[in-house]
Amino acid sequence: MKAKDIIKRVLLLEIIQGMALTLKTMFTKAVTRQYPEEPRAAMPGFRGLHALSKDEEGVMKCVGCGLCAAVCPSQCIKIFTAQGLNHEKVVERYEIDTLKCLFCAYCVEACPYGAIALTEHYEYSDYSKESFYMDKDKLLENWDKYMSGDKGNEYFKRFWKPMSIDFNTSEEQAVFKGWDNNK
Amino acid sequence: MTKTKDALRQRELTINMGPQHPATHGVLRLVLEIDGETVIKCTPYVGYLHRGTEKLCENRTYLSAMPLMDRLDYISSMANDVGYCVAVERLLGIEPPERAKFIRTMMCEMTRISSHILWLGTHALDIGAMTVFLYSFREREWIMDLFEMVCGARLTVSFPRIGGIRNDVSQEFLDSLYKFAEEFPSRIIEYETLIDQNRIWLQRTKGIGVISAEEAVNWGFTGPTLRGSGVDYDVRKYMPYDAYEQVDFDVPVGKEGDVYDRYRCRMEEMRQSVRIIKQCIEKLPKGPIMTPDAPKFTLPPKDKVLKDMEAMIHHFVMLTKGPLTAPVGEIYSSTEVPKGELGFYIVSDGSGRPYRMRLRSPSFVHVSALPRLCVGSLVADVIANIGTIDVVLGECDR
Amino acid sequence: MIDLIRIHTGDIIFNILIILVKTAVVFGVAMLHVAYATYFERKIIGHMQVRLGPMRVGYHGLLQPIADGVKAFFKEDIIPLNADKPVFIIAPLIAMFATISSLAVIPFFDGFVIADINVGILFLLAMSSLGAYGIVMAGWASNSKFSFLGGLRSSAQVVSYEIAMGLSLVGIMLMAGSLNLTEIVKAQQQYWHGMFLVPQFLAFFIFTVGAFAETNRTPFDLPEAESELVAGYFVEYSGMRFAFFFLAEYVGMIVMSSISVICFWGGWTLPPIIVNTFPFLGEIPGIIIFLLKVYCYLFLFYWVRATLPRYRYDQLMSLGWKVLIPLALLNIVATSLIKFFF
Amino acid sequence: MNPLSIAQTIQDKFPKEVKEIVEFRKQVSVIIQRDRAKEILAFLYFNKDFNFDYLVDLCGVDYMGQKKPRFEVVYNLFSMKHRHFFRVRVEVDEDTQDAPDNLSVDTVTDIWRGADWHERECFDLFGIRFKGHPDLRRILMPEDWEGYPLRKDYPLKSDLGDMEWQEYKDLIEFSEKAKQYEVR
Repeated sequence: MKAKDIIKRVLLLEIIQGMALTLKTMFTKAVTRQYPEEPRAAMPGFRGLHALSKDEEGVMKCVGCGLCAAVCPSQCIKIFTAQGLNHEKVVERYEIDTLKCLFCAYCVEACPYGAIALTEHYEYSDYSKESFYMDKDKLLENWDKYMSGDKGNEYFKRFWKPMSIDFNTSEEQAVFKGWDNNK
Repeated sequence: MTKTKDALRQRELTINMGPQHPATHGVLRLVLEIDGETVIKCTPYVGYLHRGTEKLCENRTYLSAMPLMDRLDYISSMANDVGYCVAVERLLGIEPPERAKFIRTMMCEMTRISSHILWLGTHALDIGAMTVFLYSFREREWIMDLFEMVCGARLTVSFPRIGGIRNDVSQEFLDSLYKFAEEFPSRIIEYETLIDQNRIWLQRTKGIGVISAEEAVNWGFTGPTLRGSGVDYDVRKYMPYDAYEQVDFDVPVGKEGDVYDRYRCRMEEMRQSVRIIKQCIEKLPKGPIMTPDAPKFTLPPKDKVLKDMEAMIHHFVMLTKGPLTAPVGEIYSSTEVPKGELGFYIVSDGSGRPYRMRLRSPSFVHVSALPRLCVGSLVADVIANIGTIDVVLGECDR
Repeated sequence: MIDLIRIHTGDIIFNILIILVKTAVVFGVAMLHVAYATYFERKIIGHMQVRLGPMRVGYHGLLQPIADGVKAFFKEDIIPLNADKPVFIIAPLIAMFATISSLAVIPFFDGFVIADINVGILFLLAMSSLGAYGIVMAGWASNSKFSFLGGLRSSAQVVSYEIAMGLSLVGIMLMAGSLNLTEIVKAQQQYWHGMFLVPQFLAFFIFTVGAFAETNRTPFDLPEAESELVAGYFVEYSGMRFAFFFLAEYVGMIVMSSISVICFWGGWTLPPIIVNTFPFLGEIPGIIIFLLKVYCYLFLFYWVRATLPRYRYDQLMSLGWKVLIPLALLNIVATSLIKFFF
Repeated sequence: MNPLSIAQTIQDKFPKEVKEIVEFRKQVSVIIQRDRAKEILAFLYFNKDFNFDYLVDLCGVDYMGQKKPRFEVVYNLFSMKHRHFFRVRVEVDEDTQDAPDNLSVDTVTDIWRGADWHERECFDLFGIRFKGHPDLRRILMPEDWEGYPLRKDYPLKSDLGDMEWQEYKDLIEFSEKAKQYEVR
C-alpha cells in the first residue's frame, strides 16, 4: 500500500488521469449553442411574455374582475373598467408593466375565465422602457402572434386548470413505467 | 519598544475584498487586514442585497408571499418554496396528498443537485480548476431544462403551493428525470477525476478552515458545512417533511471539519440525492396533487368557480385576502435546503397574512462565522473558505 | 545581387543589414505566432471544456486575435490618478522587450539565428528574469493593493524558480559541453534518440515546472490569481498597455517552449533513428519540425491550464525550494558522475 | 425529553419569571420576563438534561397594539444530543421616560457564538439593544439609517418627502443628471 502510494505520487498518476479526461473531452461534441442562429425552443408551458386571450369570435375574454391585479405579487397589472352602453362592464384599459413582472403565473391561476396567458415567447428585449409597458392592444396582439389556433386551447387545457383536473385524478397520470422501456 | 511596535503595525495592509470581487459570490464585502499574506483580521459586511423580504411578507397573503421565497436563495428556489409551503402547512395544520409530497421531494433533491454542482463549479474555479466549472454547468443546464419542463420556469419556479403543487408532472418529464438520475453519477466521477485526488486540490483544501464539531454547533452551522465537522444533523432525518420518511438515504458526515471534508460531504450528498430521486420516481403514486381536505386554505377547483357560488366567493376571498380562518399561534418550521437549515418562524394573528415572518437563513449564520474560519490563514484560504460555506447573498441579506 | 550590395556597402554595414532583416522577420513571425497562440489557447481550452471557443469573428473565429488587437489598440488608455506615472508607463515595455529580446539567440533552424552567441542559455535566463522587473514595477506603480500583492508574489516566484530552472539546464550544458544553443542541438545528434529528453528526463520535468512558473501560467499563476487578486499586477492596466503584458506572457511562453525544444527535444532535427529508417523524413525543412515541436509544447501549457487548480503562495515556495532545487542538484551530480565515468 | 416537561422544569425553577407556557402544533414555548432571561437561557444550555447547544434562531417580534409589553425576543433552541426543540420568548417593552433602558436584553453571544449576527439584526430591524454585545452595529440596513424597519409602525411605502434618506435622494439626483449622457 505504502509503496503503491509513493509510486502514485512520483508518477503524478492523478494528474495524468485528469489530463487524460480533458484530452478525451476535447474530441467530444461541444454543448454550446450558437444562440441567435440556433434559437432554443421553450418547453410547453413556459412562462414568457403575457397575452390576453380571445374566444372563437375574436372577442377579449377578460371581464375586468380584477383578480389578477389583486393577486399579483409585484402589482404590475392595472385594470380600468367603465360602464358600457347597455350598463355592462367594459374593460377600458388593461396594462401590464412587463419590467415589474416576475412571471409567477399567479394571474393565470387566478383568472376564472382563462383570459390571461403567458406565452412561450421570451425574446423581447428593446432599447426603450416604453415598449415593455403592454397595453390592451399589445396584449391582444401577442395572443394572435404566439398563441393563435390550437396552441392557445392546448395551453389552457394543460396549464390553466391543473388543480381541477387533479382533484379527481385522471387515468393517464404519469407514473414510473420501468427504466427499460424508455432507454 | 512602542516605536518598534508602531513600525511593525505599519506593515499591516487593509484590503477591501468585495462587494465587487470575482470570488465573493455576490455582494459580500470582507475587510481584511493582512500582514504579508496572513489574514489577521476579517470583518464581513452584508446587507447590499437587503430587500426587506420579512417586511414584505407581512403585507402579503400567504399565497403571494411565495414568489419572494424564490428570490432568497436563487440557486435553489424550489427548496425554498417547499420550505415555505411546509411551514405554512404546519401552521394551518393541513397535509398535502401523497403524490404532491413525492413530487416535491423529487424537486427538492433536484434543487440540491443543481445547487451543489453550481457550488462545486464556483468553488473549483476559485481554487483555479476552471474546467470543473464548465463541466458542472453542463449538468446544471440539464436540471434547469427539467425544471422548465415541469413548471415553465428555470430559476424562479414558484412551483409548490400551500397544500400541494401547482401542476402535475408529465410522463416525459419522469422519463427524462430518470435518465438523468441514471447518468448523473458518472458525471460526478468525472468531476472527481479532475480534483478529488489531485495533489494541488488536496493541498489547497486539507486542513484549511478547520472547525471542530462543538464549535460548529455553537456557531449555529447547518447543512453540509456542519456535517463536514462530523455532526450527524439533517432536518430531513430528524424532523422529516414531505416524503423523506418514505425514502431511504444516508447522511454523509465528515471527520476533520476542513474544506476538503465539506467538499466530500457535498459530493456524497449529490449521490444520495440521485438515490432519493430514483426512489421517488419509482414510488410515485397516482392521486390528486392538491389536498381536497382543506377547502378553506386552498383555491377551489377552477371549473367549480364559475358554477358554484360558494366556491366563487371563496376563490375571490382567498386571492385577495388570503385564508381568513388561519389559526392564531406561532410556529417554527425548518427544512433542509442545500445550504443548510432554512427556518421559517411564522406568527399568525388569524388574518390572511402572516403577522410576523422570520427567515432563518443558513448563509447568514455561515457568513457570520467567516472571521473565525479566516483569521490566521492566508489570503488564498479566504477564498477557499468563502467557497466552502456555500454562501448566497440573496439569502443572507434577505 | 547580394554580392553587388556587399561590394557597394562593405562587410560591416551588410552584416548589420542582414541582422536587421532577420530581426524584422523574427519579430513579425513571432508576433503572428503569438496572436494565434492566443487563438489556439482559447480554442483548445474551449473544446476541453465542452465549449466551442471563439466562433464569431471570421470562420470559426479565425480573425479573433486581430479583432482583439484592434480593440486593445483603440481602447482608452487609463492611468490611475495616484499611479507612479513614469514607472507605470515603462513597466509594460520592460516586460515586453525583455521577452522579445530573448528571441534573438534562439536558432530556429540550422544557421538561422540573429545572434549566435556562445552564452546563449545564460542570456535567455537573464532575459526571462528581467521580465519579472516589468511585473514588479507594474505592481508597485499602480498604487493599488491588489497589484502590489501580485507584484510581490511575482518577484518571489521568479527568484525561486529561476534557480531551479537554471540548475536543471546545467545537466544539458554538461551533456553538450557548450552554452551555445546551436551546439546543444548538434550535440544531441550523436545519440540514436536524438534528444536530451531521454537521459535528462528529470531535468526536463524540473524545467517544465520552472517554465510554467516563470511564465505565470496555471498552476503557478499566482501573480494574476483572478479569484484572489482579481488580475494581480495588471489590475489597473487597460488598452494597449494591458496588451503589452498579454503579449509578453505569450512571447514568454513561446521562448520557454523554444528553449525546451532546443535543449530537450533536439531542436530542428529529427532523431537519427527515425531519419535512418525513413530517409524521406530528413527532407522536411528544419523550421517546420521546430515549429511543430514548439506547438506541442505550447499545447502542454494549455492542457495543464485546463486541468489543474492553482497552488497557494506558500505551497509554491516550498515546492520550488524543497523539491525542485534538491532534485535539480541531484540531477547535476548524477549527470556529472555519468559523464565522468563513461 | 418532552418539551412540556422542559417548560415545567423552568417554571419550577423560575416561578416568578415564567409568565405563560404556550403550546401550539406540538411546539412549546415559555414566555418569560426580561430580567433573568439570560440566566434561564444559560440554564437551558448548561443543564445536562436539556443541553440546548444549538441556537437555531433568534428574532424579534413586534406586537404593537396587541399585547402590552410590545416586543418579544424569540429564542429557538435545539439540542444536538437529545434532539429536542424548545422556544423561549422574552418580553421587552418600549423605552419610556421613566425606564430609558427598557428595550434591551442581555446578550447571549457568550453562550452561543452564533447569536452574534442574529442579535445585530434584531437591533437593526427592531431597535432592541443587547447589553454586552461585542459589536452592536447595524447589519442589513445602511449604517446611517434612521428608524427600525420591521416595527409595525414603520411604513411599508411612504412619501417621506424631506425625510427621505439623503443618500437615496442624491442617487436619484445623480441619475437625473446622468440621463443627458444617455444614447438615444
